Amino acid sequence: MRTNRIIERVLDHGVAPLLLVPSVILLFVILLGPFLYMVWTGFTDLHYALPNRDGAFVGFANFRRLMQDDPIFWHSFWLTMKFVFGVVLVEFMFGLGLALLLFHYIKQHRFILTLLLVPMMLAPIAVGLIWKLLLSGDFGMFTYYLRYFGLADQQTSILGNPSLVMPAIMLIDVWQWTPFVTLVILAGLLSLPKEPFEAAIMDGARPLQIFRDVTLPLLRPIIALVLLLRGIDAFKEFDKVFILTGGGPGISTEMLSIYTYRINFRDWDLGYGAVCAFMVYLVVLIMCSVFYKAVYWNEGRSKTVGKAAS
Amino acid sequence: MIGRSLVGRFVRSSASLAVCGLLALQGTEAMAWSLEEAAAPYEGTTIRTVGEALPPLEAMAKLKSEFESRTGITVEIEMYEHSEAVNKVMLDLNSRRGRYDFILQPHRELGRFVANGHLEPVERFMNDPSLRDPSFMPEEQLYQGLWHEISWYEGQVYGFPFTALNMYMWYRDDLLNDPNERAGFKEKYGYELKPATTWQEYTDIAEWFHRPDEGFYGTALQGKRHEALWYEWLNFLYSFGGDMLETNSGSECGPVVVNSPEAIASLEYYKSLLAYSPADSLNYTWDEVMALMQQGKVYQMIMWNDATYAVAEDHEASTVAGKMGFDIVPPQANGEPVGQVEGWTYLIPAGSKNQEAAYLFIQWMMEETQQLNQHLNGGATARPDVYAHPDVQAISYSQASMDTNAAARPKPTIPESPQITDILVRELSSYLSDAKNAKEALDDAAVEMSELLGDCAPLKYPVE
Amino acid sequence: MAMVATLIAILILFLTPYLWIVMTSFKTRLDILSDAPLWFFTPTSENYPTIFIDKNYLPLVWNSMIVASFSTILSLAFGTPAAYVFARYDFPGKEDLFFFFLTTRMAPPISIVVPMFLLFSVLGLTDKPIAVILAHTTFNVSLVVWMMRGFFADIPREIDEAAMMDGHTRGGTFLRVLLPLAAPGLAATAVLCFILSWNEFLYAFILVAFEGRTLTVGIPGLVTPHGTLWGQVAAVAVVATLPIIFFTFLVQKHLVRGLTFGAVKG
Amino acid sequence: MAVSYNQISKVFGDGTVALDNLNLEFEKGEFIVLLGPSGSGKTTACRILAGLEEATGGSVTVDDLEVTSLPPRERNMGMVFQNYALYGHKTVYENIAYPLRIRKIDNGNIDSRVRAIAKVLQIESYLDRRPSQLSGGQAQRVAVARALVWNPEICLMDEPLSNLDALLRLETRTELKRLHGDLGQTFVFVTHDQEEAMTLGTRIAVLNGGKLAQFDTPRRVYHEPATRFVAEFIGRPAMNVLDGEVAGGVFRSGTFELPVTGQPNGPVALGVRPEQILLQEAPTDQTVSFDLDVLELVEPDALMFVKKDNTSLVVRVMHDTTGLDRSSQIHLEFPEHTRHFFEISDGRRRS
Repeated sequence: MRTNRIIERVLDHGVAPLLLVPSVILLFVILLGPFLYMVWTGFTDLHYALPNRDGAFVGFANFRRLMQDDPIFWHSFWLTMKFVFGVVLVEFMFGLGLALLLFHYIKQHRFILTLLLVPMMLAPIAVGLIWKLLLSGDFGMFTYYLRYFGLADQQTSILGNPSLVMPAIMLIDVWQWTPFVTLVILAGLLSLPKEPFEAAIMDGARPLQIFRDVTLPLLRPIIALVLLLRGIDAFKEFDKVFILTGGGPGISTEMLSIYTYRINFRDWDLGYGAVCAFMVYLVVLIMCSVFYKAVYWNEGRSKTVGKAAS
Repeated sequence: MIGRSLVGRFVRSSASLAVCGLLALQGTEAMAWSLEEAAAPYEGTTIRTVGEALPPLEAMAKLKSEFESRTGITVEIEMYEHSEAVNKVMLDLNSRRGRYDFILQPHRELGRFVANGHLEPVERFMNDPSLRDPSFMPEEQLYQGLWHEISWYEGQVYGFPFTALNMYMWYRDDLLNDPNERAGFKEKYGYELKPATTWQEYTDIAEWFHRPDEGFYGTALQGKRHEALWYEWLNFLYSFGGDMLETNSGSECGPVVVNSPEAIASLEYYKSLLAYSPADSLNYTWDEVMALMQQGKVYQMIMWNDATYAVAEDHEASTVAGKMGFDIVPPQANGEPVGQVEGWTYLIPAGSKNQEAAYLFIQWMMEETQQLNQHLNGGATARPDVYAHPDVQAISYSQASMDTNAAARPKPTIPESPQITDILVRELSSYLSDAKNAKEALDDAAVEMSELLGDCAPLKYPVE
Repeated sequence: MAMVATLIAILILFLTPYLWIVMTSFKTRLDILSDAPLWFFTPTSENYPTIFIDKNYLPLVWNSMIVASFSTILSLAFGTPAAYVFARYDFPGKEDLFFFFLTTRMAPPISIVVPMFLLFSVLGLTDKPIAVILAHTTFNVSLVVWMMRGFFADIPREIDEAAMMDGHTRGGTFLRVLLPLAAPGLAATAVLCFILSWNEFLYAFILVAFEGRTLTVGIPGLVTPHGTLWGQVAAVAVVATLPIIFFTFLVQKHLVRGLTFGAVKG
Repeated sequence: MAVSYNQISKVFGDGTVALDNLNLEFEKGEFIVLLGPSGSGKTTACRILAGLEEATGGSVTVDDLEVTSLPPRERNMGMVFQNYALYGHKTVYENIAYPLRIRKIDNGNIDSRVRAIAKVLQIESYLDRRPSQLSGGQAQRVAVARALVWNPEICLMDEPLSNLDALLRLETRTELKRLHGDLGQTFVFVTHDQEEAMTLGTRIAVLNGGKLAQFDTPRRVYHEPATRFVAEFIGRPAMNVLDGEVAGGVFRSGTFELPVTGQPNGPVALGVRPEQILLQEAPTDQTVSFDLDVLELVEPDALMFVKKDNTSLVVRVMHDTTGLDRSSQIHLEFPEHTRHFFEISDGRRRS
């Protein structure tokens, strides 16, 4: 009771940012703690499998190995970059198109949306298995029809072919996450004010011009957000690829997450794994920061927090 | 190369056998040993284990109630998929929290555990008359080669085989005996159709039966980037006279020989079989090839003993049950047979608080009755007497499995061995997908292995 | 009309794989592995009882439910007050802190999960559902903060003030007035959190004990060396999506509005 | 004194000065209007009394009890917001009942009080509706009912009528006046509309730039504006104020000249309300002649915008204006008692 009153007093007197404290503490303890431990591990030789590797300090040895002596990491790195940019771009274009298409029908047919969301509701690990079945060369429905319509020959193995497997994985990701992009952009479209569109029509703009000059600029913040969220998650893509190919054939689908998984959970080379992970984090962080600042969507939002004028 | 497999071990085993024999004779209390009495101090405890969710473990889950009712010790079993089971154990051991009282692990993990002090040697329990069942004599009752391969490390015994897995040749016996096929084959190749005894014959047979337009294939390779690929290739590697490291036991480190001319030849030969394997082979593990065999789409393959039952005997799941034949893989050039074995072993973590109770359970599980039950339910026992049992002998694949066990070739169990596996899987897969040629792939693997192992493992076949 | 046709075509394209899974869950193993895709077959219902009763996967559904529900509730409990602060107050470094919340999503889970396992070991929380609930909570909090901020910003300030004039404390205002008003956004956020937690694999696998395994952790167990049990995999996948589809249907009215993240109105 | 602002200042975080040393005291039972243009600080003054805003200096007391840092709920005040701030997720009934529920009044009591206030405000038939189903006027009444239902000592209203259409505004205004008469609570009413202020307030506090310009009854604010600002802000059309100079008993502004008495020589501003200027048929020695520029008929009145060279005036008359047109000559008389004089320097009224 007493503490309640103290908290109330605190809140009453405008120190309400203290409400942030629980969530910040949670993040610091549960996430930042382990994160810092991971960063520290990166400076040690900690290895769970090999004897006498108990986590002695080794300075930047792991970093040096990463930068100078690990072609597979850099292969994975560029592969992941291609994957992220590829899927996010395609998902964005598909998602935007689908959202515009749905925009006119959504009011009457909301259930369409729920149906569309089904791929996104499946666990990624289940998605991996489902597509493994669909793409199987022997009894896969998808492969069967590809062959049936002459798009592939009897010898084609989608997941076994180094040049086909990555596009296939990207397509699966597009299948799973385009609905999410559609959903968010659709939400944005529905919340746009009508006036600018009416004004543009009165100004004599044609549909395509309206789209380019009014819709896209107004949607900019939400597009930025969805690109950001998808980009971050695409970077972490693991479950599907792991189930589908395990990184193979060869290293043709060895994305960063798969590679880090091997370092950590196959080799148990935690010191080096930490450095790999930290590198990934750094790259994502830098890219997102640059993107965030570039789009600057917080500029618009701080307005809502303005003072009540007299 | 040949002599190192069994003989040396027999000598060591005999020595410890003598010690145990002495113990057994020591006094009357040993004679009066009973499980109930031995377990009395541990009544009420709960022991927990973890392993791969497979029929042998499921069989154990069914068997354990008898042990529980006799001893008052509760056994809890956690079943996971293969790599999950390994990861769970790794994390548990390294955090030293001792959740598991005994573990079931593939023996390639052994070196890691021992080197980091995670395991309790079982000799202590075996020498304790209050725990040791005098009728349990692993020195006589187990395939010695297998036991040493699977459960020993650097001369210390850490447990007993849970499953003794091995690979041998599977073929379609019904087609082999089809008069038309036999006649046609003889006409084309000039000799009688029979189970392959050389790799040339293996290729001829695969070629003969390879009819992709009819959806039937000469063989099926496990070409996905996955451990399955490595295990399968080992059969070829050994048979071609190659190896990964030049050592005398799994716990030793030695020169890297994985890029020997024999190894390269074996890999090139392995890839040549892709021509008689389905298009999707680079996407297969044991899972898919078994499904293909069950559907009757493949003539022959090299496959695991613990998967045999579901194809050869299970009429529900398999269209070819009762139509299968089995034999050991083609031997080395000198005629010496060779077997690729892999085992899951019972181990007792050093952090366990109920080691004695765990030992009692393991010892009980190793009894013939339990072993027989497990074996008939899809297990792979390491006890010859179980193999000799009429029920087991009636199973179509028992002879092939026994032959393979007898020719068991040790493979590295040093701490780095899982990493070696990972390197090789990657390089084999690179070769299969045409990213490298065989020599490049094995050279790259050899260099990486040598760097990983350090001074003890120079390259025997230098890479230029 | 052409638009509707396109839409329907796209919908079919998106749903076919799922439909196939539903069909697969009613097929026998031999039907699943047939050469040509079987669209018409004699359905069998055996996959469902086999997996959920014989293999005892039913408790896994319950575990998933516990983990997803509690982590969703906790994420909202931690995240909404923070979102409220971001929507209503100004303080130095606010936007940076806001961005910090997002950065918590960027850490590669594969490397965080081992230290997190050690942390929970030290805290004595491993193998308890609370461990994975907390883990899921941490990565969903950022989502809640980002989504709910926009929602609170959309509610006029006067509502807060009216509530305070009516006699509420600030806390009371937030709990009794703002939260109910933000219900649509809360619903959309909750659905997303629930989906993410329900489907998460790695943390759930590493941090939770065997008894507390979630449905996703159970799925790889169906890929056995004796063959992938496709019918059972499909049955699990179907059952795993049912609660989410149900949940989504419940809140579909709010879902679209709920996902604007308040970003557009700015 | 019942309610008192003592040297209240408010500076916002961005440096904006909303209130500058405000002193204001009034009795319980009054209908106080805070009047001023936007940015004058009137809303801030109201919110500081409510406790929604904390003053950066000074104190507020109610019944000699200092309330400056009390949270709103401990101040015994109700408030009506400009946009009504009704809870969209509750029915009208629950909106009104809400303050009572928070105060843990028992259900029977709540019901009788809600129905009573609903009867007073004539919203009994809407009690089951949601706010989104109400018209502006109805919503406004609900907001008032919510503010008054629990009988707070003071009812604050922040521009409550500004979102209503013109006719409704007039009606509601009258009703508020009656309500105040019936209930006898203290009302504090914020507006920028001087007409509302004049009709409603028992006293009006006119604010300008965060300072109190005048605090007095409507009548005195109208007839004796304390500053030029108040003079110009009160009354429509606004008071004519001419900057000029007195020299030898004559006020001059451009070519406009008017004899004045009792004013010393020097610069001064002369103010005359449009409705107090007399229109004469023919020029006399009391009149000044102008040209008619624009004539607006606001029946029954007429607004005349007249010019004399550079000097413009607005005149409001009730005369029949037929026959007048642009460029007609107009003869205007400025009776002595209607003249206001303000200092040029600071705008203060000359007594």
